Amino acid sequence: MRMPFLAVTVVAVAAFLPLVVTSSYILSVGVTMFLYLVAAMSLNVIYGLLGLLSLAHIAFWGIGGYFTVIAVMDLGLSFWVALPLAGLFAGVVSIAVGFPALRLNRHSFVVVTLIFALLTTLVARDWVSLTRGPMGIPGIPSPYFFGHEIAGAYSFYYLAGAFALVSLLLLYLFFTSRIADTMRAINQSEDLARSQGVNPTAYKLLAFFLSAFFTAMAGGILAFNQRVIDPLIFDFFFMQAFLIMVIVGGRGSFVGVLVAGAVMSILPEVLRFSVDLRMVLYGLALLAFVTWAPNGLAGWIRERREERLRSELRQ
Amino acid sequence: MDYIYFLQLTANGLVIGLIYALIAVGLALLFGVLGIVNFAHGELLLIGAYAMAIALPAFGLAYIPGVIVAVLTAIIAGWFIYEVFLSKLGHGEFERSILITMGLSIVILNGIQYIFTATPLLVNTEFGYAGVSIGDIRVAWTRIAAAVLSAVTFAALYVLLNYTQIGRAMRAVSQNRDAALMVGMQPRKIGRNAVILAASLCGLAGAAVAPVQLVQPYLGQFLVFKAFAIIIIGGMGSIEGAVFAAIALGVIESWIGGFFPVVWQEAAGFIIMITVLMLKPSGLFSRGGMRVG
Amino acid sequence: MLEYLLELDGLTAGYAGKPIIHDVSFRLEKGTITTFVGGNGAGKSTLMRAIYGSCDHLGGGIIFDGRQIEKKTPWERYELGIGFVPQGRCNFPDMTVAENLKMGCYTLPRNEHRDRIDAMLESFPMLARKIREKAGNLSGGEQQVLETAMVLLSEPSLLLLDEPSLGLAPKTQGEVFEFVKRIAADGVTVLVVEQNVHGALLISDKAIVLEMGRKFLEGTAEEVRNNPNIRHAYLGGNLSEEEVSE
Amino acid sequence: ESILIGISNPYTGPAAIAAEREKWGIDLAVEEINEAGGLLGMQIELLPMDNKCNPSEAVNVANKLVEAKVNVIIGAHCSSATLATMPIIEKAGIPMVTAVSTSPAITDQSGVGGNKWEFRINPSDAAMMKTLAGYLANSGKFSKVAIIGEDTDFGRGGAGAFAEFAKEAGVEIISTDFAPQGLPDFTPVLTKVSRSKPDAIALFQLGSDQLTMLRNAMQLGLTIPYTGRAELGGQNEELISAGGMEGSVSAWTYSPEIDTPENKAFAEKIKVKHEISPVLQTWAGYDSVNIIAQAIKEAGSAEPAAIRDALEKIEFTTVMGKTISFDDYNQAGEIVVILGVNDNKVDILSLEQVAK
Amino acid sequence: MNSATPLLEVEGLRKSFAGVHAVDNMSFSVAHNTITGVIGPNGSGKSTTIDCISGFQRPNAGRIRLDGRDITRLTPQKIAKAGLIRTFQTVHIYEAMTLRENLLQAARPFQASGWVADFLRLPGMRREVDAAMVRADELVDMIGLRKYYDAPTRILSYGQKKLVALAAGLMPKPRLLVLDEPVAGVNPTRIREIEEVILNLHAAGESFIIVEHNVEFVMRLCERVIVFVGGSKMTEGDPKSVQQDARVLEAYLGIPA
Ligand SMILES: Nc1ncnc2c1ncn2[C@@H]1O[C@H](COP(=O)(O)OP(=O)(O)OP(=O)(O)O)[C@@H](O)[C@H]1O
Ligand SMILES: Nc1ncnc2c1ncn2[C@@H]1O[C@H](COP(=O)(O)OP(=O)(O)OP(=O)(O)O)[C@@H](O)[C@H]1O
Ligand SMILES: [Mg+2]
Ligand SMILES: [Mg+2]
Repeated sequence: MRMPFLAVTVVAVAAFLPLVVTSSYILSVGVTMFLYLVAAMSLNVIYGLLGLLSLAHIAFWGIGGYFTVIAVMDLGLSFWVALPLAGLFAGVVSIAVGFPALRLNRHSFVVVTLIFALLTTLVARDWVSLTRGPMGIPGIPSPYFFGHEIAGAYSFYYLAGAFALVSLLLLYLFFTSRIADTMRAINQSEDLARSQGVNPTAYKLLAFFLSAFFTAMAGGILAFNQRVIDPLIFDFFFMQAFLIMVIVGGRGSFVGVLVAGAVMSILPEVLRFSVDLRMVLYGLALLAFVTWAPNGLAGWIRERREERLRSELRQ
Repeated sequence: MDYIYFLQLTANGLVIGLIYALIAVGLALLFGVLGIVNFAHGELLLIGAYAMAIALPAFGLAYIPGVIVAVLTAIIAGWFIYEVFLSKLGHGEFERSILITMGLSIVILNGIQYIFTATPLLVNTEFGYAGVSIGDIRVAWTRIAAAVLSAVTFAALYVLLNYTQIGRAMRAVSQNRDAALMVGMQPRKIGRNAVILAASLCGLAGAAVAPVQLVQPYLGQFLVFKAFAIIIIGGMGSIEGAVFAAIALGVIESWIGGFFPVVWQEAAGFIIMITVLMLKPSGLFSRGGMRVG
Repeated sequence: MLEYLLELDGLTAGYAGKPIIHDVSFRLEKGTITTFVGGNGAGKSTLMRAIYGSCDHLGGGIIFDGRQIEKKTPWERYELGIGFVPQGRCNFPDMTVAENLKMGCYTLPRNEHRDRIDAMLESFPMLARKIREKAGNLSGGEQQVLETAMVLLSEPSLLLLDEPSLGLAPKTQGEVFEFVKRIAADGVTVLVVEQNVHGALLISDKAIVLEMGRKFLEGTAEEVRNNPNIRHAYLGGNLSEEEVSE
Repeated sequence: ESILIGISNPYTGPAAIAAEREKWGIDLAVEEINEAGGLLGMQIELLPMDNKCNPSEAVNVANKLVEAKVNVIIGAHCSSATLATMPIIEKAGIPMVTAVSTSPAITDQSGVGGNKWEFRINPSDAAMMKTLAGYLANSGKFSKVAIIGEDTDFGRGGAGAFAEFAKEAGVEIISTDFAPQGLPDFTPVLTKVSRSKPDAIALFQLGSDQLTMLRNAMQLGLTIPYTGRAELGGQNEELISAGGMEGSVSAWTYSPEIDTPENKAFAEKIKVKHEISPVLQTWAGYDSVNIIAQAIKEAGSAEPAAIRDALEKIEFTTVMGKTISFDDYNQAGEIVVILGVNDNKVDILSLEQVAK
Repeated sequence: MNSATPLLEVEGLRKSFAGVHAVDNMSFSVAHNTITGVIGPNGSGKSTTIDCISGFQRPNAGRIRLDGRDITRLTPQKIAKAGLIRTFQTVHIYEAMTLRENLLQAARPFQASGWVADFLRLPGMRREVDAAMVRADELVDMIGLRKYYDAPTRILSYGQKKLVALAAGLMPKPRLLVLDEPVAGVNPTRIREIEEVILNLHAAGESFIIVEHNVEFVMRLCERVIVFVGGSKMTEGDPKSVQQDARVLEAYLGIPA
């Protein structure tokens, strides 16, 4: 197969990149890309597979950031303990939110998750004694890895890279498993799935949990990379960016979202757009894809294949 | 308790509630009629507000002509958006509608910011800052005008949707495009009318808000998130529900703001919404569910 | 007076630019009932959609009442007098039966609505009983009848029925077929697709057999019914004569 | 070859107007210098970036500016953003000149406080509020004051400082409210505050929030004067002439009315270009560039470290005609202007030297 | 299993919507290893009864027992797991999936391997997939859609979709399969083939409840026929006697007595 070979090559190139490239700017773009990829792929679990447009994703990203920082700075936990704990914490929150939210129809679900995200922003901004509010928490200490300080773009590149590699591998296994297939089935007809003995709520909660778990850890690494955290981590910009990656890549497709995520994280940096223009570009990409290629890159390829198949069947 | 104070808070809240309602009604209409959750609603409102803010000084317009300019601009924007994007949506493609409108929202918001910068514009009408006082209670004319505009709009909208063939046709198209074709409707034309109607509501809301608040690029977003909460409380797609929930929220927020820290004022809508959904998952005014088989 | 209400001339149609119906030609006389026969996936529904304009037209001509209509949109065809009841569910589920029927009168002048709806309810009393119920809550058969009624309200001159008896109990089925026979006698031309072939052929003048998107055979209902090949391939084969006339 | 000045300012968000007005001053100064032949034979180039008035975005912006190898930075406008930027410029060894941020924490952390690369030319809130409270006590103007601040470093810092010094000066604080940035309607909190009938409301809000607040107050028909950091002039000119801020007194770092030839010329140029008189941020931008230019000239080099060393020793005359130099904490903000509104016009009530 | 207890027992079932009784005081039982037909006029409560039995609707009153076990308040998925599978009157299939995937997915919840086995691709899971594949192969031939095996079911015609739904129902070999109008819209010749398959499965021990308006189909297949009218059971018996009942002729077939 060509796929595994390609994957190994990409990982190898990524691993050796910092030995060649010394610009900390390029490496920091790499860090951002790794974290975005994990966040977008975990959004792909809940939205891509189950079709549940969860705008609470941004909340888990921020909760992960704040939890890790507070756990390290106020509770004195090690970064390595705090990070998975943040994932678990966000996962538990996701279940707590998911139980009531999943009872709603999918329209209300979107709005409720949006409002949950707004509420977490309010908490981050207004629970000043815990989060220092809009002033943010500066001076986040560097994590240590066997006595080696992880600070600066170079070491964070490896930290985020390793995290992304492990997370994406696990997510790949997940996307190609029958669990994901059942989720796709639930997305298409929940009643049919129930009549066949599938418990949709269990799958939805699982998807919710997984997406929160991975995103929260990515958010935690982001905070330590920035060395400061403030309510802007809940900025809707992140949500839009993740969503656009999922849409452009193709909902439910692993490889599509991977490629789209990488391109969408790097391209705006390469083109050096000003912030306004960058957002306009994102918006236009979103519009173009949703309007003319609603199933993304992966969907476009699939449709071409289906068309071929159909004309063969005609013969 | 000081009842004058309480009444003043209530009056403030009523006016704000009516403005919320104007925004929420357009949102509920688009959802009820086309099954679209419009994330660009705030930006359509923004277009109306900017049109008013620019037209008033540029042409020396009075309040009412300014409102008309705002509505017309929003209608043109809505028409364009429908023809280019929304008409491509099939039946039940609800998530896709969200993403399209989200894309529009990003483009319009940042485009406006790029063109007009973030510097807020002040809209001054012939009413200035004057107001009416009844005893110690005072409400500015611009606010009263906004409240009256929205009240009139609801009445018109209610009649349109419930007592005219056009209104019923809009609901029909949203439920089943194929069936609409079957009875000889032109879904595209009806969809366009619905979007234009909703856009004109946005323009109206923008015009109503412009003299009351500052016209700046983020004006729409803040209001529209609240409107989302409102239509959820009211039961998605229910116009009456949206009006009721909006007015209630405006008043409750004002009371909370008057007696508690400001933070709670902001959270109030969201918390009320979550409570309502816990008790009645389909909202206060929703219609019943459908059978499976 | 024109003899033929509908003429298909080498019609090719399909989806997304790919043909499903190939080069189909036939003519329908005014006031007749014609049944399409064919296996599942033969292209019957696609042909119906092609006549109504709700799938891609890829070639050939459609002449309705002396006019070329293949370039017209569905609602233009509707205005000309073509009514089409698609296969499967096709109503406004969140509206009541009364509202659905009102929608059926969408293109008619307002003052006629009442009378026509009342007349329709008389023909289909099962709808009258459910008049305040939401269409989506009706039983399968009730919805099927409702949809047929919605299209009949506009009194089309060409009626396209895609499996009108789908999900109907024999009694209701009889009522619907009776009604169709009656309006055909009044001059309406009817084109029916039925898998309940026996029932449909009994009221039809003519039958057309479709196979793989092509016209395979055309003849009177009687001829098709008695053709042993057709019987074997589409009518469930070796039925006794007695069963057929049940 | 040119000299690159990085700018980290909030071009979007609630402080966007202020940042834009600062840009006017920066652009004017750069234009003047470049037209006069530049510095050391080099032209000045600007690299402005948007920090959204937000710490984490400020960190990103700072990293990008470091990456772009700027010679010196002007920023970061909002106190939280400045504080978040400081560790990065220290690590990268690039000096930053701050002229808008007012948080006292910046003083504590700069110069002998630890960070040798941060320089501030405006007074901190503590200094300003101490001066203001002193003035209020002497003039006996307000004795009962309610505070409304935005929920940020700026709002909380300013409100805290005002409350502390007001108490010392015998002014009673009857209530304190913090409102989030970007709140669209302040009528509830205004209604609440006005009920307790304060002599004045001390405002600690930026740009558009302050404007919204003042407009809401006018719509409610409130006639309470403002103090604290209410902007008397600039974006509020329209409201002042409409009678909305009568009797207000507040502390400011600049006024276009200050009568020096340089200031008059500066104000005139800005007014011609932008139809509005310069505001404190415009001054801040203008003098930030000028102090940097002087430092480069004195150092004879545009190397970041050389600029830093020159700044430490500099004697700079501001456009307001006062000569300033940096203290051990790299602070040079020595002037506080006390402004007041009388008959719908802004007066300079007093030009005070900050008590060190 | 104890063959004295009926496979399915419905007792005093009532379901009303806003005052209208769709099903009222409905009682019947189905023995092990039988094919039971249900007929009745439109709107007589057949589908509503199925909805109640399969957990999609909550009955207002009554008891439902599957093989002696009370399943009245269980969720649809639990009832399905207990061995009662239903199909829908309207087409319900996974339109974006291929025909093969549709069939494999239908078998999935009845296989032993759980999330962990699926995630790690344990050998047990692979064996199950292979077994399901064999059965899917048989069924796809029964419905005659082999050439569409790897095509997304979205492109099929109405009748073809109906056949996919039927095949998916047959996939997991449930103890009791409740079919709601399985052959409406299916070509008569294909119906004859389906009859054979159902009879074969019946011989292998499966039980069926079939709701159909195709009277010949019901009469040929079923040992017992239950007639619903107006939400309750009018009569019940073997096909011959039911067909001769004057009330049935009148209410259902529209033949005046
Ligand atoms: N959710 C609901 N709300 C209101 N009425 C309902 C609902 N579901 C079913 N009904 C009514 O209950 C009656 C029985 O419906 P059901 O679908 O069970 O009939 P059926 O016997 O399956 O008919 P058919 O043969 O036409 O499919 C119908 O008259 C229908 O209108
Ligand atoms: N939307 C579509 N896109 C592509 N192909 C389609 C579509 N709908 C149907 N087809 C294909 O066209 C062929 C004919 O379908 P059609 O629905 O016309 O059959 P039919 O004769 O009506 O069958 P049935 O009796 O089952 O309703 C089928 O093979 C089907 O695969
Ligand atoms: Mg068909
Ligand atoms: Mg039924």
